[in-house]
Amino acid sequence: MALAVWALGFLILPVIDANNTGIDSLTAICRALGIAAPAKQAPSTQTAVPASMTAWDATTLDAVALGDPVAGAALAQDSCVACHDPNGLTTDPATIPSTTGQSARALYKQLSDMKRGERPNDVMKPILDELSQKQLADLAAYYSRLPRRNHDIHAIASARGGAIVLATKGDVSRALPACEACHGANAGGPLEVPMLTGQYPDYIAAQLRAYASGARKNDIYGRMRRIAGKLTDQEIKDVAAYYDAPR
Amino acid sequence: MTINNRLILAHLWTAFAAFGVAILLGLWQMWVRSPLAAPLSTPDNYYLSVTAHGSAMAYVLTTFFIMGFGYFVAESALKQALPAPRLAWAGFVLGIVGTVLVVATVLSGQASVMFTFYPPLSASPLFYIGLVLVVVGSWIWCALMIVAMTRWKKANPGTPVPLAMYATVANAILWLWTTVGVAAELLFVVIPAAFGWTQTVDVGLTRTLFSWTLHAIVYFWLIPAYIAFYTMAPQAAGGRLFSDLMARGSFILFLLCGLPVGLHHLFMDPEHSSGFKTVQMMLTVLVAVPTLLTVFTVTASMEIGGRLRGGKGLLGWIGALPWERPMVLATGLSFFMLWFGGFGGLINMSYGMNAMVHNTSWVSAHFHMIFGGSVVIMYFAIAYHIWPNLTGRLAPSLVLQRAQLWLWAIGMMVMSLPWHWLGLSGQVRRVAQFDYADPSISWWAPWMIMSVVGGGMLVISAGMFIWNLVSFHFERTGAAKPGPVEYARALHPGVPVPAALNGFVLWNAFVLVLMAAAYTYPIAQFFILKPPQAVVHRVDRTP
Amino acid sequence: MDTIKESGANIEEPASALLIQPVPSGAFALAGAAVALLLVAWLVMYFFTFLPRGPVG
Amino acid sequence: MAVDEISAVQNERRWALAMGGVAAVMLAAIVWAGLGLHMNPPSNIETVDPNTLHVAGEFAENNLGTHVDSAGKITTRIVTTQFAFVPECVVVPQDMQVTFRLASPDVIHGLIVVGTNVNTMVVPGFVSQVHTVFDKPGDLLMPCHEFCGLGHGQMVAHVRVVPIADFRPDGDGRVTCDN
Repeated sequence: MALAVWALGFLILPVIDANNTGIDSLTAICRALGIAAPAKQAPSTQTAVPASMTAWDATTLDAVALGDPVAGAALAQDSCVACHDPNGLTTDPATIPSTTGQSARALYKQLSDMKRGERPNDVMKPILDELSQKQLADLAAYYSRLPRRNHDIHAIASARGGAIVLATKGDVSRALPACEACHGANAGGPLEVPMLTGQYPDYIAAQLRAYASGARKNDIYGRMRRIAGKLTDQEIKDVAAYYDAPR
Repeated sequence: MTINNRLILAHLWTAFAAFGVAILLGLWQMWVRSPLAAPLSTPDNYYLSVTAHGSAMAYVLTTFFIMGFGYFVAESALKQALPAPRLAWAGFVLGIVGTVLVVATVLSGQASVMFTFYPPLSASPLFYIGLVLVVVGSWIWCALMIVAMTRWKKANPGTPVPLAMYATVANAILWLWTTVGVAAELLFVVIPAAFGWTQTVDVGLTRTLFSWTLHAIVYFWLIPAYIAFYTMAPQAAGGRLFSDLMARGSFILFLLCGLPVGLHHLFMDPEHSSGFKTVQMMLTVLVAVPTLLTVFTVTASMEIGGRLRGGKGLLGWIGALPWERPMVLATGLSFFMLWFGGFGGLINMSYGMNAMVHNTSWVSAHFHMIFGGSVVIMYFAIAYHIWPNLTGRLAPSLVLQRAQLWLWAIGMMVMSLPWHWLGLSGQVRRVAQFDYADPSISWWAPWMIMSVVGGGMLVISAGMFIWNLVSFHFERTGAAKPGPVEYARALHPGVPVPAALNGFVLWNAFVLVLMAAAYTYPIAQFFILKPPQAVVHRVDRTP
Repeated sequence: MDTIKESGANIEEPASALLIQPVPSGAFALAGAAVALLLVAWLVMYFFTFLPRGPVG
Repeated sequence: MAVDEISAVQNERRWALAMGGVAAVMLAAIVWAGLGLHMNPPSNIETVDPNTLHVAGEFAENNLGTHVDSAGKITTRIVTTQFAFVPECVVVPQDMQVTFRLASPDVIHGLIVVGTNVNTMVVPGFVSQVHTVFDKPGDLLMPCHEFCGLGHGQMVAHVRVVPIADFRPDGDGRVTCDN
C-alpha cells in the first residue's frame, strides 16, 4: 500500500505528466523527489535593460547597513549643502527634494541610480561621479538619521477627499494600491520606497508626472510608472498636496 | 465539584473575552468587504483587524479554552486534585503576558502580518515573542495533563483511564508534536529576522515548518468538541457511548493522522514536489477516518438515547431525543455544520481540485464552518454544561441558551455558505475591496450583504452567549444545587481496555515514524537546494 | 424557568439491554445517508466544476 | 471481551469499510485526473534569486508578457510584486497550451485565474510554472490571493484569451494587450 503510494507520487505521476509539461522523464522524477533539475537556459530573446541595476543582494544590503554617518556628514558639508539643507529645506522645492527622514536604502538607491544615469539628472551625476559606492552609503547613512522636514501646517489644511481616498485606500477598479500601502510608516512595502510625508508637494507632483511620461523610469518593474500613468493631473496635484498636509 | 474553579474560570473567561472582541472585528471586516460603505475602512485598519481577528480566534480563544477545559476534565473525570496548581497559574500568566504583547503590537499597527505571518513580511519581534509565550504557557498545561493521567494510572491500576481524560491527554500530546514546527520556524528564522540579526529568510523553509503546525493545530482546536460528542452528548441525550474502544481509537487516529499531512496546505506551492504532495494527500484521506468514525459512533450513541426515550422505527429516535437540552441541540447543529465544513475540506484536500479554491473565500467558508461552526458551538455547549459546576448555580435560562445556539448555527450558515460559490467564482480571501462595478463580479453584492447579515447574527449570538454565562454568576444560589458533571457511560461497561488503548507510548513511536517519513525530506530539501533567500520586509517601522 | 435534570442516570440497566437493537440501524441510515450525500456532492464538484475548468500542471 | 462489545466493534468495522470505499472512489478520481487528464498542482522545484530578478534573465522587465518561441511554444512570464502583476494584462490564445512562468522579487504572492484551474503561489526564491489551455475567449480576472502587504487588495490583473486568428506575435514573438 505504502509502496504503491510512493510509486505513484514519485514515478508514475511525474513521468506521465512529463510529456504534457515538456520536460524529460528524468527531470520529472528529479523534481518529484525535490532534487533540483538541471537548470535550463533562460529562453529570452531580448537583452535585459533593467530599470535600475540596484539589487538588494547581500553585498548591497551590508554596504548600506555599514554606511558611516560621520563620514557622510563631512561629505554632505562639502558637496550637498548648497542645495540640500540639513533641515530638509532646499533652494528649489519643485526640482530638489527634501532628503531628510528617508531610509538609508531609499537614499542609496536614488544616489546609485543617478550615478549610473538610470535616473537622469545633470546636476547630480557629475557630483556623484566623483564618489564611490561606499561614500554613497555614508551619505545615505547621514541623511537617514536627520529628522524629517517639518511640513507646512498652514499650507493645505483640507486635502481633497479624492486624494485622501487614493492615498489611504487606493482604487481597486483601476488596480491602484493606496500610496500608504508602500509609503506609510508601517507599510512593509518595497525596500527602497521613500517616505512622502515631509516631502515638497511640487517635487512629488513633478516626479509623478515624470513617471507618467516615462522621463523617469528607474522604478524597478515600473511600479511607479504604472501607478502614475493612471492618475489624472488633478489627482497628481491633490495627492501631492495631501502629503503636505499635517498628520 | 471541582476544586480549582478560579483557575478554570480564569482560562475560560480569557478565552471568551478574546472571542467577544474578535467577533466584532469579524463583523466589521464583512462590512468592509461588502458593497456597503463601512467606517474607517482603510487597508491599514483592515489588515490590522484581520490579524487581530485571526490571532484572537485561532490562538487566544482556542488555547485558553482548551487549557481551562482540560483542567476541568482532569479534576472532574479523574476525581482527583490537579497536580501543581501553581504551575498551572504560571502557565496562565505566561499566556496572558503573551496575549497582551500580541494585542499591543497588533493594535498599534506593528504586526499586520495575519495570524499566519508568512515571511518575508515581518512584524515587531514582540508579536512573535507574545505568540511564543502563549505556546510555552500551553506546554505547561500539556505537562500537567500528562502528569495527572500518569498519577491516576498509578493510583488505579487495572482501571482504564476515563475516556474524557484519555482524549484530553491525546490532545496535549498532539499539541506538543504540533508546536514543534512553528516553534522551529519562530525561534530559528522568524524571530532572528524580526530582531534584525538576519537580513534574509528562506521563505520555502518557513512555509514548510509552518505547514507542520498548520493542520494539526486544527485538531488541537477540534478535540474538545469531540470530547463533548463522545462523553457529554450521549449522557445529555440519556444514551450510552456506543463503543468506548472505538472512541479511544478515534482519538489515537487524530494523533497519528493529524500531523503528517500539513503539506496539503502547500499543494499550490512551487517549492514542493508532486511526490510528497501525493504522499501527504493520501495521508490526508486517512484523517477523514476518525471524523467519519465519530459521526457513526456518536450517532449510534444518540440513537440509544432516543430509543430508550421511546423512539421507534428507523429514524423515530431522532425526534425522541431531548432537543431542549443545549448539549444535545448543539451536537445536532454541530453535525449539521460539520457536513458543510467537511465537504469543503474534502475538496481542499483533493490534490488537483485544490486549484479551484486555494486561497479563495471557499477556504474561509470551510474553516468558518468547521471551526467557527462545528467546534465553537461545542465550546458554547461545554461552557453551558460545566458552568453550573464551576459557579455552583443552576442555569438561569435554558431558553436563552437554546436561542443562542440556534442563532449561532443559522448565522454561520447565512454568513459562510455564500463564500463557497463566491470563492469558486474567484473571490479571494484577505481582501478588503472589490470592484463591484465590474460586471463579472457585480452579482457578488447581494451575497456579500447576506454575509454581513449573517455576521450580525453571530455578533448577537455571541453577545447572548456572554450574557448567558455572566448571568450564572449573578444568579442567586437556591436550595437546588447542581450535581457533578457526569460523563457518558459505555454501552458495554467493564470491557477490558488493551494497554495500548490506555496509554500513548506506542502511538508516539508511530507519530515519530510517520513524521520522519512525511517531513524529513521536505525540510531537508531546503538545506540541499539552498534556494536564494528573500530580504525581510518589516511592517513595524519606516522603510 | 426550566432546569437540567441530570440525565442518563435514570435509565435502568436491564431495560436498556432489552431496548437497544444489536445493530444501530438508525445510525447506519442517518450517517450513511449523510456520507452518501457527501460523496454525491464531491462527485458533482469533480465532474461539473473541476474537470470543465481545464488541465493544469 | 464481552460479546456485546464485539458486536459493536463489528458494526464499526462495517461502517469503516464503507467509508474506505467512499475514500477509494475519491482517490481513484483524483489519480485519474492527475494521470489521464494532466490535472496536477504546480510543483516544479526551480530556484531563482529574487533579489536580482530584475537585473538580467527571463524575468527582466522587457522579457515579461507572452512570447512565442521558434518552436511555437507559448510562454507567459509574469512578475508578481508589491503591489502589481507585471504586466497587468497578458494575452494568450484560445485552445492552445500556454505555460505561465512566475516569480516574485519581494514577498509571497499568489494568483488565481478566475474560472480556470490556474492557481499557484509565487514564493520568492522559486519559479512557479503552470501549463493550461483556455477554451473560451474573453478577459479573465487574475487577482493576487496571498496577503502581500497593504496593497494586496488592489493587486489585480487580467488574462486576455483571444481566438487563434487574433493572436498575432510581432517579429520578436511577443504579444501584448496594447496591440
